[in-house]
Amino acid sequence: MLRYIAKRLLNMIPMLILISIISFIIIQLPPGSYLHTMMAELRAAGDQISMDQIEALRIHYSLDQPVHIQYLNWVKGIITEGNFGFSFEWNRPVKHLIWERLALSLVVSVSSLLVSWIVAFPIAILSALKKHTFLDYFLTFVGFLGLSTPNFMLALILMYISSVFFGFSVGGLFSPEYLMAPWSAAKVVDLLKHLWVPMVVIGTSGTAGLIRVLRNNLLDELGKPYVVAARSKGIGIARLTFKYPVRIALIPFISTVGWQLPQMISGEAVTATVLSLPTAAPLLLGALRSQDMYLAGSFLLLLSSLTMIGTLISDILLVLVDPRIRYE
Amino acid sequence: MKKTLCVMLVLTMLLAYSSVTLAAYSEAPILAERVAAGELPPVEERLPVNPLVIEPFEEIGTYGGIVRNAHRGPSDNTGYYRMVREPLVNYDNMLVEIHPNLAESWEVSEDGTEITFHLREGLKWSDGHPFTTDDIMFWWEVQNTREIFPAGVGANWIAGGVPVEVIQVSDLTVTFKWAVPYAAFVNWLASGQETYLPKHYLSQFHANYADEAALTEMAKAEGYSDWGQLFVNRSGERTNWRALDKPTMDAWIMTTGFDAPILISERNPYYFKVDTAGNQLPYVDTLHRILVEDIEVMKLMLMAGEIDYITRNLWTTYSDLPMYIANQERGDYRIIRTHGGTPGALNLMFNVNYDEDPGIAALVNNYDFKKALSYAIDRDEINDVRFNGLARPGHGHFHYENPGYVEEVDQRYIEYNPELANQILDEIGLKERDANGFRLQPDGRPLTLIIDGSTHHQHHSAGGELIKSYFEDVGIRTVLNVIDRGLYEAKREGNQSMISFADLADPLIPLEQTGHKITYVMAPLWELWFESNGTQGLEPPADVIRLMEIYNTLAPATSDVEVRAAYMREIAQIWGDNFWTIGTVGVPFNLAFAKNNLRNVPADGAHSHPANPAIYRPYQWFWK
Amino acid sequence: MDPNQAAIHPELTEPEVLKDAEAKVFYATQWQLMWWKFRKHKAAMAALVIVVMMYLGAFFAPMIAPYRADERHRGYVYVPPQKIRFYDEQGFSLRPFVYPLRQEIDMETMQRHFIEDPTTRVPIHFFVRGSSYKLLGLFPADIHLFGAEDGKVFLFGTDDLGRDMFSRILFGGQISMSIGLVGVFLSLFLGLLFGGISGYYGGAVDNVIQRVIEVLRSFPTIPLWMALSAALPPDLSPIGVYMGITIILSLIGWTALGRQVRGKVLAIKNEDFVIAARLSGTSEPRIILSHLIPSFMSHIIASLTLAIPSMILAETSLSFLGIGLRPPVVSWGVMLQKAQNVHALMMAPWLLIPGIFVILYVLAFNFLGDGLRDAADPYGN
Amino acid sequence: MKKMAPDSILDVRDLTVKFFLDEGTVHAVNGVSFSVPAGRSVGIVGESGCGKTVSAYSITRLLPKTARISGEILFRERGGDITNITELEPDGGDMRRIRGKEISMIFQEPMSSLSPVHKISNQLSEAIIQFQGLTKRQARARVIELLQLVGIPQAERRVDDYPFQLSGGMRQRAMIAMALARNPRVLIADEPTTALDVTLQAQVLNLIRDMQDEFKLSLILITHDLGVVAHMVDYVSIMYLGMVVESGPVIEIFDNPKHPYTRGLMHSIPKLRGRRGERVEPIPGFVPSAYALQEGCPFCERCPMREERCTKGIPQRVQVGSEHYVCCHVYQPGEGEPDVVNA
Repeated sequence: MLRYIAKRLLNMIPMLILISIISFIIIQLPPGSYLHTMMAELRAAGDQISMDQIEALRIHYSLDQPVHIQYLNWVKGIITEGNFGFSFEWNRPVKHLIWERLALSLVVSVSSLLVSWIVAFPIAILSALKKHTFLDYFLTFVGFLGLSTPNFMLALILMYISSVFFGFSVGGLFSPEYLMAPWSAAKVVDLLKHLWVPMVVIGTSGTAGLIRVLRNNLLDELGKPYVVAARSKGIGIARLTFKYPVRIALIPFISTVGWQLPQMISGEAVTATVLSLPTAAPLLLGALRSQDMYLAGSFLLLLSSLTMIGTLISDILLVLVDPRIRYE
Repeated sequence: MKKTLCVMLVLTMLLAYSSVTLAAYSEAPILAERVAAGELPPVEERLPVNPLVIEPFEEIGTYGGIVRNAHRGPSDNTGYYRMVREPLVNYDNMLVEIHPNLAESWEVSEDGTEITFHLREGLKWSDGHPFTTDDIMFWWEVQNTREIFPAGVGANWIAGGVPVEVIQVSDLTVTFKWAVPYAAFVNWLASGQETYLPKHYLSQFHANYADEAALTEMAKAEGYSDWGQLFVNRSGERTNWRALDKPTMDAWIMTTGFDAPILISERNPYYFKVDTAGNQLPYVDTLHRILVEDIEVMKLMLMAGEIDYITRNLWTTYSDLPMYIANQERGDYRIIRTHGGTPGALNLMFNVNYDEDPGIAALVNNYDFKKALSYAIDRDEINDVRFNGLARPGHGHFHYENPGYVEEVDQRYIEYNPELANQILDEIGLKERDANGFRLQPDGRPLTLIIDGSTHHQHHSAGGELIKSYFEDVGIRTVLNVIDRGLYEAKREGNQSMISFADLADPLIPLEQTGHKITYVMAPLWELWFESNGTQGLEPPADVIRLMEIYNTLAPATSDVEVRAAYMREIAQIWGDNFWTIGTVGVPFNLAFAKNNLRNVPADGAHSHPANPAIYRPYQWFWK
Repeated sequence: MDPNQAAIHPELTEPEVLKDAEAKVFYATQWQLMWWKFRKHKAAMAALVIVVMMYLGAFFAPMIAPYRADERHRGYVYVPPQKIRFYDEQGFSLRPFVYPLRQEIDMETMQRHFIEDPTTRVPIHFFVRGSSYKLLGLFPADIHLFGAEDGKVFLFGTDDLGRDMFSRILFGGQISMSIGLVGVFLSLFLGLLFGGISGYYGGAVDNVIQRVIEVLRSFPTIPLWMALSAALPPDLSPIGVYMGITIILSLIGWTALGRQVRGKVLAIKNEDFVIAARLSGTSEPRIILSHLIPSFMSHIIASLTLAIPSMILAETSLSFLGIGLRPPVVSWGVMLQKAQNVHALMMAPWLLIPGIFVILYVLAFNFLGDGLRDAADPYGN
Repeated sequence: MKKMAPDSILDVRDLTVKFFLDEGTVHAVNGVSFSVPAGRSVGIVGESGCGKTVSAYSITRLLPKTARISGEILFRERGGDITNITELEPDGGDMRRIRGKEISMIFQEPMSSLSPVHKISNQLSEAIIQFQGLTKRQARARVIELLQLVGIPQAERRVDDYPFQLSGGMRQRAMIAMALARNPRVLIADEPTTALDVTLQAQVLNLIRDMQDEFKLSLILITHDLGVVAHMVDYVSIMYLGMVVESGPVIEIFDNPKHPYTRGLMHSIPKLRGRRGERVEPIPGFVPSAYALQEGCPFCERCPMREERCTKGIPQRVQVGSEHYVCCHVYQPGEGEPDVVNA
């Protein structure tokens, strides 16, 4: 087991290198650079900037160097000093900006993931056991409805409803009065009041997929001879369903956790933009827009690495729950 | 004449001063508590010898409360600056008169090259440290520090090719000496430019005063590459202009950062202004700026009553006006229309240096072609569908209330007359059409106009669709290309743009914002010629050279409104003769929102980007 | 072989009988079986009907739509969906009609009101002459399915420029519903190609392709799209942007299919008949392809069906972020861009109607895909 | 109280099973009757699809929900009471009490009949722990004992294996152990050797016979292989298309087969030996569809002795020996012994 994990970790190194290169290429792809954004902002503010100044800034930000040198410097900083570079737009080291946001992103994504699991699990089992009944169709329909509704639309509508009809303060994860307050029971309640919107929005889009995977797996398993064999021993249906088919149907389900994460983060990106959540995504999107390259690149790198770790975790879980893989 | 005005103003102030010194000053209850607890000296000792007396817009207010505002985070930092900044001198709320502020008085030398400011005596930073001309000298030192400003001092501090010379005359007197006459420097400062930094605090981060090796180490430890970046972070110079822990002269002291969920500012006990009853300002204890990244959320918050005052970010959302009005009762706010606005929304900037296609290049420089296109635009429809009829058709470089406004030039060729447009286009050799009915270039090649817009401006997309259809109605194939702001700027700079949309704001101050000169003509190669002092780019024609002369030397030399207005009319004429751009419509006002019981917010005010909303004097707003 | 013997060998004889040229019949029966099973799936059948109707609607958009997509109606900005009436105080009318609208702008509230005039009826006629168009891009015509000859009819209201939402939804469907198809076929191609190569050659090639797939799947898609679409040349024509977005969507979308194909190829590679083919010198890839396609076809169809809706959702998300298709191209995503603000929600909620079509389309395709997969599954039921 | 033959433990009477599917109604079992004397063994033999497995599943009520059962399956409880299994809820408490404890089953596919992700110990001890109230340790000891009993070497180690770690024969042995875990009185073995290699088949069959002796089991052996039943069972019922066409003591049937179908099967035995997974040596023609009930004798299409009357009316069961019954028009009362025409 340990050897397996070690091997997988070792495998991740070339992948991470590849990811960092792709991240860097991606942020270099669009024409222009942050300086153009800066010029646009200065112009909008009525200031002006001369060619000499632009050139000086280009040198100051090392934008005059070849791309591969910029890349190597960036990677060197990350490896040797944990320095992810400098954010032009925020005028701060990237590392000061990302961790808190990333943590909140994880909170929102993982809690959405949990929500979609909690919702998908009973629905899938119910609709598999009650296959081709009204309940099955209804639950499947509800699941698909969540999948079909574009995230941003759902987010906007829920935000609107919660503001106009329930009077909840909109946007963000806290009401203004709790934003700066220390943690307390009231603050948690307030967080939940806000968190439900992104959780529902992001969760619903993934739920349908989970329901489908689990339901189909379960239907496959329910027809397997070992279920009949277990019944022939006199074991009750509910008991054996949970002990055997559900357990086995969960195996491919677990393997989906890894690749659910990037989907959740993408879903979170759009939702967080609409809902103005202080998570990584809006910052990343803003950085991509303004070509704040190190900030954008670092986020891409870290988010993708998170996904790789997520995949690794789900593979390890898979090994733990499926002896067939373990003994291969 | 200006000088006399200043002296008179100072005299009035002195009179006001003498009348209030008789009464004892009052202070906010929370400060009184701190005084009682021995944490603060009494108010008399905190105020300068002669505090600035402010007459409230409506009435004497009461202390306390929080004013909630919203912003979009660090990139939106200028909004905070524009609300609290304290320049040496200040405009009134209509941008007409200049009042003393930190400077009690000032003089401009006869030749207009030397401007001398006399600081108020006994001014104190928010930490109680005295404010003197040392802080101005330190500021200038910082501007000239390469590690902090790698590109050197900003263009605004250079006139006639030579940077300003800052001369410390005494602790309270400082002179700005220019190589060429620059009387308008005072106007520029008054619109909101600060020229000081807390030397007693920031010198510890500057290598001229502290050990460079230690500073560098400190910078590295915090993730900065050099001490310059560290200084930028501590001073906010070049970035937010405000920074945590940095002493300030503002009415409120920032206690959380720009990236905090709420930027919270608490009252400055050493603030140097009092009302006419001798109450130390500000009235409001705390400012909140809530970080909201999405403007739609901001609107919802406003309408839910969660924002007490806002103008920035929502000031040009004209098409939402029906919604704001419909939700006024729920949000308990009033809508203030400030003068200024966006006289040119959706202006078509023709790139006169465009050179990728000689045929097109000739057309974008063809007066009659642009005249025809102008006739092809149905401005009434744009006004109706985009601005609910609130807009005003015209070419929109100047607000109609601007003294430099020339009606004939602004209203030239703005009638909707597609027949005439077609006739002109036929006449200038664009008679031949392709199978789809689109006009061909005289040499038979297809003719396609590409208009760039920026996603940053909400009209560019919807309004652009209208423009496209108007042009196609008269047979000009048009491609609309609304792109991200950075790309849009990169295209313009790279001389790749054929035509682009721009929204023009008019500061109402004649020739104040030199940066906006770009709005009169789009010509990247001419700009390059000016910026490279004639070594690169293309030499512009005489009209443009005259334009730049007015901008760079003639107008700055004088602060006489009449003279400047005359220059402005000349610019309008030059523009009219060349017809570089086509305007569509503009909205003569901007939007601001204030809670109904937030008082002393002026019902009328001018809107200018650098000055607004500080000229509405937030320090004398109060909750009634 | 003794013919009697053959007759009493039912299992063994089947392939013998079908050996020559009967393969088609064999597959056909497989398809028939699928169709037969599919038909039982009522939700999938309903979904099929909806999908077909939506595509027909888009296909015949110029005819069905009463107006052109870019046709503006002065004085009819933000008209709410109109009520189609058969009955009013003047009695019942077999021909549906609407009331003419008069716009009033309340200068106090800046609100536009559209006052119905119940004294006149604007009858809705079918097969009326209107603006001319080319049906299927070929046949000039000016007949529209319905229209109000003496007035205006806006089934779903109008947008901020006074354009008929109903007509725009139909035209927008042309783009939105084809971007999924084009994108899906491109990713199918990529998936088959790389999945096949990966499974067939194995070894280092497989390893590289698998790593690439893993890396592609690790990137959060939205930022990846953002960056890639920002890299599209800014001067691209609307059609160019359309193609670019499609390519980007499929560049990222092929990985899932690629993995499945690889697995299948690996499995088939070790089947007896492939080994036999290799020994007999037949081209191995050919054998694999000829066995892969039929045995995998149903699965491919099902997963393609499920991939199409995710393409359309991606398109709307991209357009929402302002990096997808851009006006004046009409797509559902572009239309929804106008609905993504509070103003639309409060003052003109009908701008969200394209969203209902997106939901309907995605929903229908999901049920369709479910039905297809169930039908294709030999062990189902 | 129903009446049963005094020595019977299980009496199946006129069992009919129909499946109501969307495609139509499948008449899987049409009036099957047989009885299992206590401690004896009964073989049910027939081609795939003849309804033998459905009959077996009916006894334990493990059929899918689409199945409708009628007729009687009488079971004599330990106390002597008689329960009609067809009247019980398929997954109700009474039925579950009978399953495993009274009647247990061995299935065709040992691999798929065991959960792939649970250890042998877990699957075998499950019912013991749940129903006999043994502790985990006691149950484990019992499982090892059972495994030893069914001849699994190194049972102490094997008990912690997963099914996929065992060989096919071992798996079937484990299945048998699982079926015997609660000392049932009736064991139904549904094609227990079909999935096994030839060499293993005999071993497993011998094991089943040994276990029958060991546990005093009444055995129902379901198979398509007439050869298998010859030395395994006391009585045999031959099924064709949902009906028992002939039944009787195994020696009687082998010595004196009456029904043409039985005869057909007998002829196929030598050829079939050793061919795994293959069906009975073909009898001319196809098995008719089970969707439509035949008007005449179900076998008449393929019957070498077909006569006019065979197409009209289903043949009655007639006694042709002391315990030997046959369903064939040829043997209807009043008819003489017909000529046997060998194909």
